[in-house]
Amino acid sequence: MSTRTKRGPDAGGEIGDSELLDLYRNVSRIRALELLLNRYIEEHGFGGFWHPGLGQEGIQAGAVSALRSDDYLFYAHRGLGYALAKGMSPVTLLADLFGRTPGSVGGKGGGTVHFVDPEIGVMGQGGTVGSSFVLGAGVGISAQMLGTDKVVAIFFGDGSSARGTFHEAALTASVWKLPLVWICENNGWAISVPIAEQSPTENIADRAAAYGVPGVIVDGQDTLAVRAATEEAVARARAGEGPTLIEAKTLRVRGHFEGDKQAYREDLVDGLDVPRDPLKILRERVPAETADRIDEEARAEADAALEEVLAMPTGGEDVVTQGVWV
Amino acid sequence: MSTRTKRGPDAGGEIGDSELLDLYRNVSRIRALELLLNRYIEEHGFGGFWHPGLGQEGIQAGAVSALRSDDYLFYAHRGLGYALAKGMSPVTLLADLFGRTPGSVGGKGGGTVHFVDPEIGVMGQGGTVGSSFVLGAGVGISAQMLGTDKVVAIFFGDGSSARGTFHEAALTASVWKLPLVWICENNGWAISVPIAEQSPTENIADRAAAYGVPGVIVDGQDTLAVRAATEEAVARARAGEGPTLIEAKTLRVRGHFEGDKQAYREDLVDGLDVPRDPLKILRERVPAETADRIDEEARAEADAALEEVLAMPTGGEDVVTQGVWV
Amino acid sequence: MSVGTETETPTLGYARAINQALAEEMRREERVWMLGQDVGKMGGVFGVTRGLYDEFGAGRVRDTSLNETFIVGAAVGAAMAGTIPVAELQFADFMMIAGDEVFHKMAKWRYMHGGKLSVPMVLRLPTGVLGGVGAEHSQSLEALGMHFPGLKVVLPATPADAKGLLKTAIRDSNPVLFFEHKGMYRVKGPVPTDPEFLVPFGEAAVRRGGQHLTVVATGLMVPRALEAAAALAADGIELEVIDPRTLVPLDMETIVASVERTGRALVVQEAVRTAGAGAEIAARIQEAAFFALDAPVWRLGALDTPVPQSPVLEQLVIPSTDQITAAARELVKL
Amino acid sequence: MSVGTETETPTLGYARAINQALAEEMRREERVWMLGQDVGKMGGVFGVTRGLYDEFGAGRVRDTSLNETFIVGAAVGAAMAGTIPVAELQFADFMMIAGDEVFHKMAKWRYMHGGKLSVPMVLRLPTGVLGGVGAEHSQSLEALGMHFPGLKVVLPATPADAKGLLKTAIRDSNPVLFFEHKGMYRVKGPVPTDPEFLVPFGEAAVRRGGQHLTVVATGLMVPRALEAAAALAADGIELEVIDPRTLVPLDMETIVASVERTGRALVVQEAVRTAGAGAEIAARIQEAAFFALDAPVWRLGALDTPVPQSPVLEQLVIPSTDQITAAARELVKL
Ligand SMILES: Cc1ncc(C[n+]2csc(CCOP(=O)(O)OP(=O)(O)O)c2C)c(N)n1
Ligand SMILES: Cc1ncc(C[n+]2csc(CCOP(=O)(O)OP(=O)(O)O)c2C)c(N)n1
Ligand SMILES: [Mg+2]
Ligand SMILES: [Mg+2]
Repeated sequence: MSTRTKRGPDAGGEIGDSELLDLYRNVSRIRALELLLNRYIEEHGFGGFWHPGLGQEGIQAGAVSALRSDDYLFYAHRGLGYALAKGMSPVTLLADLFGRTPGSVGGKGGGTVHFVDPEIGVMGQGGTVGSSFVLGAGVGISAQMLGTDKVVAIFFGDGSSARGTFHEAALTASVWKLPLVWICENNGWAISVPIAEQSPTENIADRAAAYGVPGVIVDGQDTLAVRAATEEAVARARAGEGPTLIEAKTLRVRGHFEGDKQAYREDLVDGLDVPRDPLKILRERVPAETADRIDEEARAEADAALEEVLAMPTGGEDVVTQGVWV
Repeated sequence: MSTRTKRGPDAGGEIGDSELLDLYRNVSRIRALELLLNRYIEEHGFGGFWHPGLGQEGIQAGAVSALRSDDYLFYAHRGLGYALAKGMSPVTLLADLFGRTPGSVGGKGGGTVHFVDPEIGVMGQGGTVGSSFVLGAGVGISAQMLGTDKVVAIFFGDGSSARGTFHEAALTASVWKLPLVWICENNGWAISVPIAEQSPTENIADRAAAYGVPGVIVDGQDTLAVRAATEEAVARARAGEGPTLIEAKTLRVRGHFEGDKQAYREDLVDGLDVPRDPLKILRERVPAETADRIDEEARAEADAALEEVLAMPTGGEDVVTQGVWV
Repeated sequence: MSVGTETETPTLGYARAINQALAEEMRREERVWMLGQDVGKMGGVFGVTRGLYDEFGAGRVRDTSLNETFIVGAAVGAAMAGTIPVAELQFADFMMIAGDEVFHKMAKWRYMHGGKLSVPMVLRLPTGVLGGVGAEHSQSLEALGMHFPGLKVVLPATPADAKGLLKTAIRDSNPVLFFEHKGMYRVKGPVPTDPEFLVPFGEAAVRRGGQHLTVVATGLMVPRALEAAAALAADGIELEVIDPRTLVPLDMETIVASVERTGRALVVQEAVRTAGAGAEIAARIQEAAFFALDAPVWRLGALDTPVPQSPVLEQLVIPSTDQITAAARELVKL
Repeated sequence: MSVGTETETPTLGYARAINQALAEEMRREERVWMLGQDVGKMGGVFGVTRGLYDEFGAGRVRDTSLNETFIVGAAVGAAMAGTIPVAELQFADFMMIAGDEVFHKMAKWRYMHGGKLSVPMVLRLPTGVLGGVGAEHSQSLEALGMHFPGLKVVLPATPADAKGLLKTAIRDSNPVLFFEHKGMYRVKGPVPTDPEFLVPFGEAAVRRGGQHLTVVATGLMVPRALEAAAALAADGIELEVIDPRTLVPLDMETIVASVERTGRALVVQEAVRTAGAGAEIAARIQEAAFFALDAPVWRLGALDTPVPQSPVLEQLVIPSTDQITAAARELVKL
């Protein structure tokens, strides 16, 4: 199995017009939430951690767009984009981020924000990054045993790829041909540690060969390329041919968490500027007026969601002990 | 970094006559202990686990012969050969195996037998296989920080290579260029699980590329070939160029532990016959009379050691609480 | 048991009882399956799962690689997605290798996700001293299960309980740590054959009645406490021996009611004494029954050392029948 | 503290006190070094190690990858081979990811090898609730350190203790778990500048004298217990507040002597109440001082739930000052 590289806007596969608009809409919706949260936290501060995903929206929306609505998703900690693209509402997601009772986890999940929606395969998140490798493999086993053809998408960062859980899961997932798609958002950093200090190889996908699975490198700023690579991997997984390791090259625009001073960083990005902005790149495929309208709707949706959420209650003693045991 | 294969008796590097005899002597001494323990356990049973290394003596003696006496050793659980070759006495090793107080660990180490001799770099063993990957890396850090040029040899089995600790240690050891030599004894089995069910790739060494280190495959029945491959890896580590992954192909002659019925196994080896016996292969390089004499001395040494050890005391309440804290 | 005819409660070994529970539950419910190192063709390093691979096949009895985080983590994931895995670690100690999976994911995933997911699985954990297997293969780590809310913790001390509690565990919708004592695998006892034989969680068993001292013991300490009780009965000292069977949930009612009668309590565990389950039980006894107590609650447990490898030294570390006898004799006189 | 002149005990934050201890010990002894995620250039996710990378360089202040088994395991290995590592996990909870390394290798390697090797290292563990960081970033897991013999367990509750205990830990030849409360990083207090200022292990601090009730509290519960004591003093109820500071070794003498005077004890911990350190302390108090006790030993600890993420819910789970006050008020009347 060798590592292939897909780059550039033309690497994207076929996509219908309405699917393209859906995709653009999701990138735009994620972006709107990112910018909104950035503004909110600047003005009000925040209890807990917010790991901004600004600039990585194209990976999240692009990859998820290749999944079926009943496929499973293990998202990473960088933003709300994964789950939004999978179909969760911004109101629920923000409610979870702000620890409100009407959120999907009722104020109980987190560290980094957790959310869940088993109906559409959103299976939650651990506070320890990289724990999804083994959990996701297990979901894949159930999917197989129950005779479904569901696929499990597992997002993670370059830093998280160093976890031993990746190795332990990947060896067996490959031998058992589990229906997994690993999507690494390589943004070049694990908090303050640059990729060159974390990885002896240039690419995370270079590790695929060790596990006998295809390794695919894709331009993470190019939403359609990510989508195309994921489609191929999903098809492979669904056909019972086992996992694929996709590495989407991107960069971390903001700090690790909002508030991170990034004194350790020399290649600081200026403010909210997104180099090779995935939204702009995808926009080229969409009529300008349509894109403007979608952007406007996305902003309105985000603003309304936040307003709704900030009025929601945080629970009290009645909820705090619920849900420990069945 | 690509994986290279070295096979056959001529793959061995240069070796002087007296070194050759030393090497033969160690293979023979390990073999004598193996056969002695086999006989003893058949006749008397055994409390605890004995994992016979019959047939793997050439890897253990060959690789260790490439180390300096002050280099570090993390041995695996399969036999006493590693530590014997490093310079520990058979009396001490058997005393540890039988849990006697005069052994190096005084009856306290084990599960699989532990032994230790910091003077000659024998750093002990954990009961959880594969734990030596991270510990050994740490020893390598100290060796570097203290300005020595000592190297750390870490033995492990094909099964143990699946531990997440390998992945976690290997990534950083490679980036930090730690002075490590990983020696995988691939005997085709992790207890009852054959290599094909454990590993998606044919060779364990195929994983080296993922860590940006050389991967070397060597015939584990050919003691000189193992020695030569290890010499090269040790030189590399000592020169500050980082770790090497050596995979020595061998086979498990006996059960996982002595007493294992091996009902799961189709390629059963008959009794104590060693296919492609490393002792016989190495013997071809040694004058027959010399070899006979060495074998005889080895048997005598083993017999005497066991007799001495069986007369040794197991400790009591005086020793049991000692050594928990300094 | 009459030879040749199947009675209601034939005599069976503790390991075979576990095997029977697994077989029965896998027959009853297709979604139940197993994974672990060597659980398949080999039937487990202790032979506990023998025959199951042949009956249920490689799809439902899965041999894994040497990857404890995978074994537990995959079980958690599978449980969330509709099947009921029974995972085995070869030694309970190896929980510490998969600590994030056991104590965080398995225990907390449900709570962290607002109760929207559940994790119906069992983790089988061969526990305790076996004779010569050393510090990382001999520990009794059940106390950890009590300190991480979300788990249930089971510790059978007889073959019947091994079977009945395991069947209950498999049918429970919560994640269960099932500590089976590997030193007791060959202990024999009557085991009901009724496929609906279930031992409920949270109901202690009074193994012997007595009025002078309540002894709370778990696992291997149950037979030792019963031996001590037999020895002391000769001197007219009557111990009441209570086996909680499950530590989460813990049947304090039975224990407290007993202590209120006897006025004295001794808690015995194989685990390291410091910060073990016995500390919790002792603390709760005196909280609930302080004014009924005539003497402090005493505890016996392993010395504050790792378990040494030598089978001789090992027995010096954990409580012996003689030590239980001596402690009980002293405590009733206080 | 007079501005501009360096006094013997200037006021310093808890995090800065830790930083000072690290800097002083690294200056004193070349073999001391650090490793952990982001401890280098960034100075740690909580800023605790700021400046050390600049002073000591990349060789002695090492940023690792996201690999907890490596961080702890490599520290153990390095310690066996002649250096003195101070490893940091970003959250104490992550010990469970490196459970084999912490609770087996770090704790037992010496014993398992007959005392022939030693493991002089410190594992720094930001512990406790911080406000909104959830179930796997907020736990108080010190009880585990007590249950695995071979470790020492430290839990400073003041900036001075944070500094003095860390310096002692680094000089100790045993492996030490150093639980620093991340919710207290900004708490300020007097901190001696004498580079030989060391706080010994195994000596509890009596934070406040009193004759009606002994309160044993650790970490964040120390200031809460002191607040409760202040509130109750107004009503003439005088609490004696004892902070053990180290759980291994544990200064039971001071605690028992106090209980023998007051006749009553309340143990308060932030950790989950069940099977926590408080259970051990309560069990020992009644073992040692039963006949001096006028009432049962009570415990306060976190509810039997994971720590919920919401900062509001989180505070409902761990003991509050009001709960301590109420429990103490009730207990003195029993
Ligand atoms: C097991 C574990 N170790 C450390 C952390 C703290 N942590 C959270 S995110 C992170 C860096 C992750 O880097 P990467 O995977 O590249 O994702 P990115 O933040 O760059 O999106 C770290 C170290 C954690 N949550 N879990
Ligand atoms: C972490 C851990 N898991 C499981 C075991 C039980 N165990 C001991 S040896 C072994 C198989 C090891 O296989 P391999 O590494 O190939 O070595 P071999 O026995 O073939 O020499 C297993 C599963 C253990 N000791 N430690
Ligand atoms: Mg990253
Ligand atoms: Mg093997």
